[in-house]
Amino acid sequence: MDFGLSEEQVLLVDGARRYVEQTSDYEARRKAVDSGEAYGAARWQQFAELGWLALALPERHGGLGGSAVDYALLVEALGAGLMLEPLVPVAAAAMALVTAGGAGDLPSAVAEGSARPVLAHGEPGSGGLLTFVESRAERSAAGWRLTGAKSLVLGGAAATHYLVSARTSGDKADDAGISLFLVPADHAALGRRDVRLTDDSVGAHLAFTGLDLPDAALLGPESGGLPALREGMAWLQLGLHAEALGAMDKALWTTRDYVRTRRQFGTELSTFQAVQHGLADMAMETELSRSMLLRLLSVFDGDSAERDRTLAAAKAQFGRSGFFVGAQAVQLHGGIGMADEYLIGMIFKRLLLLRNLHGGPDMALGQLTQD
Amino acid sequence: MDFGLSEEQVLLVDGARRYVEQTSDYEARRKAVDSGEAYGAARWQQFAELGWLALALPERHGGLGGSAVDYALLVEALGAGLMLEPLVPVAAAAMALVTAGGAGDLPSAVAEGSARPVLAHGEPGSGGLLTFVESRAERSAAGWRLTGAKSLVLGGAAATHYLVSARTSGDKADDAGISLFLVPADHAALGRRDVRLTDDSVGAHLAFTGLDLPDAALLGPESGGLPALREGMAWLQLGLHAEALGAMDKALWTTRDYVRTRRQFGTELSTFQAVQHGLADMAMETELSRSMLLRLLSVFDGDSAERDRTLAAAKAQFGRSGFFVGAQAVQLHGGIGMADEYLIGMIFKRLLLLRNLHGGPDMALGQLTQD
Amino acid sequence: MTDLSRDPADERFRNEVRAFLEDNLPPEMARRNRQGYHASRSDTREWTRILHARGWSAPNWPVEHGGTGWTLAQQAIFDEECTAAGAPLLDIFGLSMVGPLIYTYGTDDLKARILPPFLRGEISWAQGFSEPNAGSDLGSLQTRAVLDGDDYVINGRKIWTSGAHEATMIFFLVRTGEGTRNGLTMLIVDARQPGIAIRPIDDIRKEHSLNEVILDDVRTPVANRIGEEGKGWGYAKALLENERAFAAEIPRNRNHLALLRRIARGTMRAGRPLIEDPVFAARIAEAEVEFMALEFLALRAMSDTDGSGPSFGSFLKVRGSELVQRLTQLQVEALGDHGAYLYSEQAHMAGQPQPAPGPEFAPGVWSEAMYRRASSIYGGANEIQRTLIAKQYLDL
Amino acid sequence: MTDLSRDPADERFRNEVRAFLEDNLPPEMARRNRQGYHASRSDTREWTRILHARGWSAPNWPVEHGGTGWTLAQQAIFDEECTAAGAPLLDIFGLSMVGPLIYTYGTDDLKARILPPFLRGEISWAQGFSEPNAGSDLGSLQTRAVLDGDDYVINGRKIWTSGAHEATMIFFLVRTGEGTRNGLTMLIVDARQPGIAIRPIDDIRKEHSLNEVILDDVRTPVANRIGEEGKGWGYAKALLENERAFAAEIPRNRNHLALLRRIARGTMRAGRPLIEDPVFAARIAEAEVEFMALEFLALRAMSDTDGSGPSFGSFLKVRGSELVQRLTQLQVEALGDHGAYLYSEQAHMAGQPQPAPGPEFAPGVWSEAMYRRASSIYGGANEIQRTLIAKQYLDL
Repeated sequence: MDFGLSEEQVLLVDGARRYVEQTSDYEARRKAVDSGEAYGAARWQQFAELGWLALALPERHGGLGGSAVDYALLVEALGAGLMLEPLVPVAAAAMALVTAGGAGDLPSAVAEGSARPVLAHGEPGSGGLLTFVESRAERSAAGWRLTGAKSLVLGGAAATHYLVSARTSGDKADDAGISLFLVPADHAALGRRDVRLTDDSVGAHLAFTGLDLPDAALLGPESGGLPALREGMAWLQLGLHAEALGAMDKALWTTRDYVRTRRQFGTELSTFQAVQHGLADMAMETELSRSMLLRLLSVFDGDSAERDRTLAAAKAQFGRSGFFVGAQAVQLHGGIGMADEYLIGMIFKRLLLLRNLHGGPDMALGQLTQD
Repeated sequence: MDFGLSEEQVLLVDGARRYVEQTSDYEARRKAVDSGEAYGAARWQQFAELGWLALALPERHGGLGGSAVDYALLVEALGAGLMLEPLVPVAAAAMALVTAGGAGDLPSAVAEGSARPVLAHGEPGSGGLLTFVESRAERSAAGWRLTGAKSLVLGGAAATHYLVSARTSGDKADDAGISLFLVPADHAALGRRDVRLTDDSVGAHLAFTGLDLPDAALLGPESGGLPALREGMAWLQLGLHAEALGAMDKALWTTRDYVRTRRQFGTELSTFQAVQHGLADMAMETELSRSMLLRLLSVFDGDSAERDRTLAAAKAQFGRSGFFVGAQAVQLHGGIGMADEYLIGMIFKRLLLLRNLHGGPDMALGQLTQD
Repeated sequence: MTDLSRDPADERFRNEVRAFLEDNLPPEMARRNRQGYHASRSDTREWTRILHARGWSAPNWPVEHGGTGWTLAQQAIFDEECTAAGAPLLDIFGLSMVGPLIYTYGTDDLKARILPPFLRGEISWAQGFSEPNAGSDLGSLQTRAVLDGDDYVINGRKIWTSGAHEATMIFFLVRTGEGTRNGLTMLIVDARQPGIAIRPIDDIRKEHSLNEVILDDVRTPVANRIGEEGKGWGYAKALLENERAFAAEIPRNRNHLALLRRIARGTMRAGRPLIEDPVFAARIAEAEVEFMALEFLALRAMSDTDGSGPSFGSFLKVRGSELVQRLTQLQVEALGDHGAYLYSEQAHMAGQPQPAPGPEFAPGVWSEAMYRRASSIYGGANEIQRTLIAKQYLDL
Repeated sequence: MTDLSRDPADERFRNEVRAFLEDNLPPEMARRNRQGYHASRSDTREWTRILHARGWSAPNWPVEHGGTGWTLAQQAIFDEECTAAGAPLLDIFGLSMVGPLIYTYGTDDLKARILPPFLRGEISWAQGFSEPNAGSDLGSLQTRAVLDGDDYVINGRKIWTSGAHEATMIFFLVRTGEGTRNGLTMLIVDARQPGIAIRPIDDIRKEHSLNEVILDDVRTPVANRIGEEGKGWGYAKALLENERAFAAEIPRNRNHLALLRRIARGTMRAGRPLIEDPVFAARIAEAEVEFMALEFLALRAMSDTDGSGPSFGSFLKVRGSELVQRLTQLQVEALGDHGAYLYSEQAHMAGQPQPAPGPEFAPGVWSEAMYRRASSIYGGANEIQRTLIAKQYLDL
């Protein structure tokens, strides 16, 4: 194995880092949040121009054909800026669309920045079990009729389309019987509630009460949507972990810098062994998480049992490490760690949200015990 | 509540502490272990003369009628000396005998020091589930015929009698159907293997392959042995926790004294914050365990659901704290903590053994979740 | 251990408290305070007035200063029942911190002016200790008071001052001389006067509870000094130790444990109630074990009325704060997707619909979990408590 | 990241190693070494001889010094396969510690005298660093060597010297001058000579692996000095860092994880296999997650052949030792009652019946768990590693 970056990767990462430094100060983020907007439309256009929205898409869909590694490097760099834009949810939905096929030019529109589909898969009771789908789609005169609810749709308030999983056959946790449907965000009968999340981003909660869709809304084979769904959720998790890594790294070095300058009891905080060891533990958790992400990337190409296992392990690792690093950063900062205006609290809230997503680390551990 | 000691209790504890200081140095313990003997017969006679074997037994059985609190205080003091003698297993069996009735003068003989019955209840697969009994007793011409095996019989090598649980009806984990039998240690047909345990004490592994017993060997009601068994196991756990507390306390203050004198990098170990905080954690675990033991004592009198719950909680608490305190004591001692000749290793081994007894802390947590 | 059993008189007392709460706690106030959000000052003042009518507004004070004279066991029972019923927290800055200092070290004049209105719910307190360059380290405080006639004139900045924007009085620790241990003085200051500028600091929940307080030639009469000039360090230490003795937060942790169970029972996870997941159930059980031990450690600390035993204040602070953090974190985890939705404190307080969907127990859970991250920071961070244990308990 | 995929050549190499082990590892030796007990020196020497015939007795050395010249990936595969097959550990004191120092800093004469017989399995090493008053702190060593003609004359005491009683040579760090960093020298000493008294120290398992070594006018020629006089501190540091790079003990931890699963599958707990207990299964899964991350951290550290990246040696030491302790502790727990029975290493090694009943996987488990408590102590205790991370990685 070779863990060194290629020249192109160095350029990609440097570009993203520079963008974050120049545009993503935390005061700007706070203003964006306070303005109530779901994402920055101008920033999204910049993402498109920088090629970031096209990065991992295949060339036949207007993409750059970059690897999962390229994608993870980009997202990690952006993660340090705690972006509010749904780059990761949209990229994940685009990869699911590519796998499912049949949505026309939608992936190309993603690459250009004009479409923002996101996955609407999790349900209030699914708790991260991939095959747990209670929403149902039934044949109707017009095509399909959708009933059910989807919770915590990441990027849901900024989306142009929802890629909705619904059961066309089988029982609620069966592997077979899940189909994917494309629902435009402006569908008149869609019960949509935009919800501010605890990390300041805006998601959505969707309700379908007999929502009518045309035949063409079904993507991929009827009752055979699981592979595309699995692909999309794998990209979603990969991206969220890479974002978390960028945030953890930022928390680590910000805390390091803080304890070097902050004085207590007549000396710098950094001279206390308890503080040093607390930071050493943060460093170890961060680098172990980075190692787990690399492990995931080494098996990421292609749907496989080993990828699923490593996805579960990464979920458990990031859940534990992310929470630890965030909480420890708050603790070592003291009062300022508790203030809304300061980035450390923002990072902690983001890492806590990510930890508990998709059933949390316990659900992931449960998946690892099944072998 | 009043946590202060009565005058009698102060005398009792002082006496036991003095006994430990005068007789239980660790070199003596090591010699006793190396000699291969299962317990110190002379010491046992001293225990009897000091009234310790009679302490908690009712007066009608030749006992002193002391309370569970008195008993716990005595055992904690002796626990600091890591006694090899089976005072706790014998006391527990005696209390079970008192509850079951029907063993003639055996409790009085315990009080005098001439009999040493112990409970033989756990089986290789029972993992601490109280009602899990696969050993069976069937009616025979002579009385009863016993088949099965009992593992990790504490005090088993020094015992004069075994108080054996066996099923006379019901299925392996049923509440009803358990009976208690008294088996003399010198029974010719008893398959007994004395086994050195990892804490240097000697236990026994018993096998019954159609062992014949007279009618009178049945203690208490047929298939109704559970209350006496429960009482005996409760006293056993109480005693083991009290012993563990004494050992933890000893490990804490011994480590405190060690780091005060041991020098590294030009100064006492005690001046390093990591060492100070490690000891502070040991102190907190020790005092929380003491608090849990007091909580257990506050509900100990009489069989009750609250006592069972607190027994499970105490098992979980002592398992976690005992292991932590022992391992941390070894760590802070460095090399000397790994030497057989030094008491810290002995304490750690004892605490590890107690932690994993009866299914370990996870079994106890499982019991707490059932409500 | 003459007696580890429970006193039957205590159980009678518990019934008396319960009956009182049933008759006197306004249901709407209980609704507001039963979830994770914190009591408003107006609820606290109103509740203090109600308690005062029964003579119960200072449960932990001696009778001669207007308190109840209750035993520590009775105080614990009272706290427990009030918390369970959803009564708002009382003003602990006044009750547990500055109040005892006033009746112990204050002049008769100061006692007469301050204590009765506080007991009637007419004063809200804030505590002004921390400064931008002094958190757990009070020795480096720089806000300075200079005597000018019968007044002290105070200049400086305080930070992380909880509730300063709603307080009517603030007790400050300020510098009146040099040196760490003899240069500090404790002063009571009217919060509503020119010269005091209060800058809100939104906290991690995006709520306004913290403040920066800028003092610009603020005057307070010498008669508002607590005890002697230059002895503030000693008073502050006594106050923080008193705070720590209650830091195990037994009533709060008991309530959090119950709420955690309620959430786990009411939340479906992949087709079954979360409480039936053995791994999550074991995590709850671990927290319960911790609580059961901690409760008895707190009882031991409280029963040591003559201070002859070792001081467990720092033990209780460290483990109580770690437990409240663990329990609230488990609650957020148990909520699943609803732990990621931001619910509104204002909507809850006003009884209006929430902006996010979710079960009735969801609002307030995340907010409380965030707020409790401060439990291991304030009153001397847990790192400092561990050092105190090493020095005081272990004599290192 | 030009390439995160596995090299197919590595898989071919793995097959080659496997075939070699199948043909050459004596089954009785494998039986002895497959459980927790440690390889005897005679097994290690015999296995070294067998490997030497194939040119593999120094997997981590360059070709010019008699090593294999393997890549780090190949070395990892070799370790992994050998451990899984039950091959005894090689002499890491020689292979990873003193050997590289000799071929890097030693004279041609020293290399010629020492390296070839070591590669043939004719030398067993021990390491004499720690002293009664110097554990992790090498700066305070007091054992002293004085030049007398062509010899050094050494006097002093070393302690915790693993395997000294079976060693033929010992490398000592001794004092030849004042000061911490310039006063120490590294000397090779024939272990079997008058003046060296070896006092056995039974360890926590009641086994003899540790020793105290008393040096009374022990002579060793100047030609046995490694590198320059007064530079021993630098050599010792390089050696300990090299040790830490392998401290994650990936092959050992992988084996321990597999053994843990085997025990959990083979142990009944209240009527069902322990592995079906969701709580215990989650504990195994947590350890596996830790292992999966740690393995890739070790790969990253090993792939950094030019040392341009950050040093992860202390990371690997801390987490590798914590993991091996966790895994072995879980194994003992999983054994249930059989984790409390004392099995005999001598009986195991001799293939005789055990004094205690139990399943075939029980002997050696507790012994290894006890021995591994030292993993967080030797080579610089974990507390010191955390301080090193703060200083070196975080630049504090």
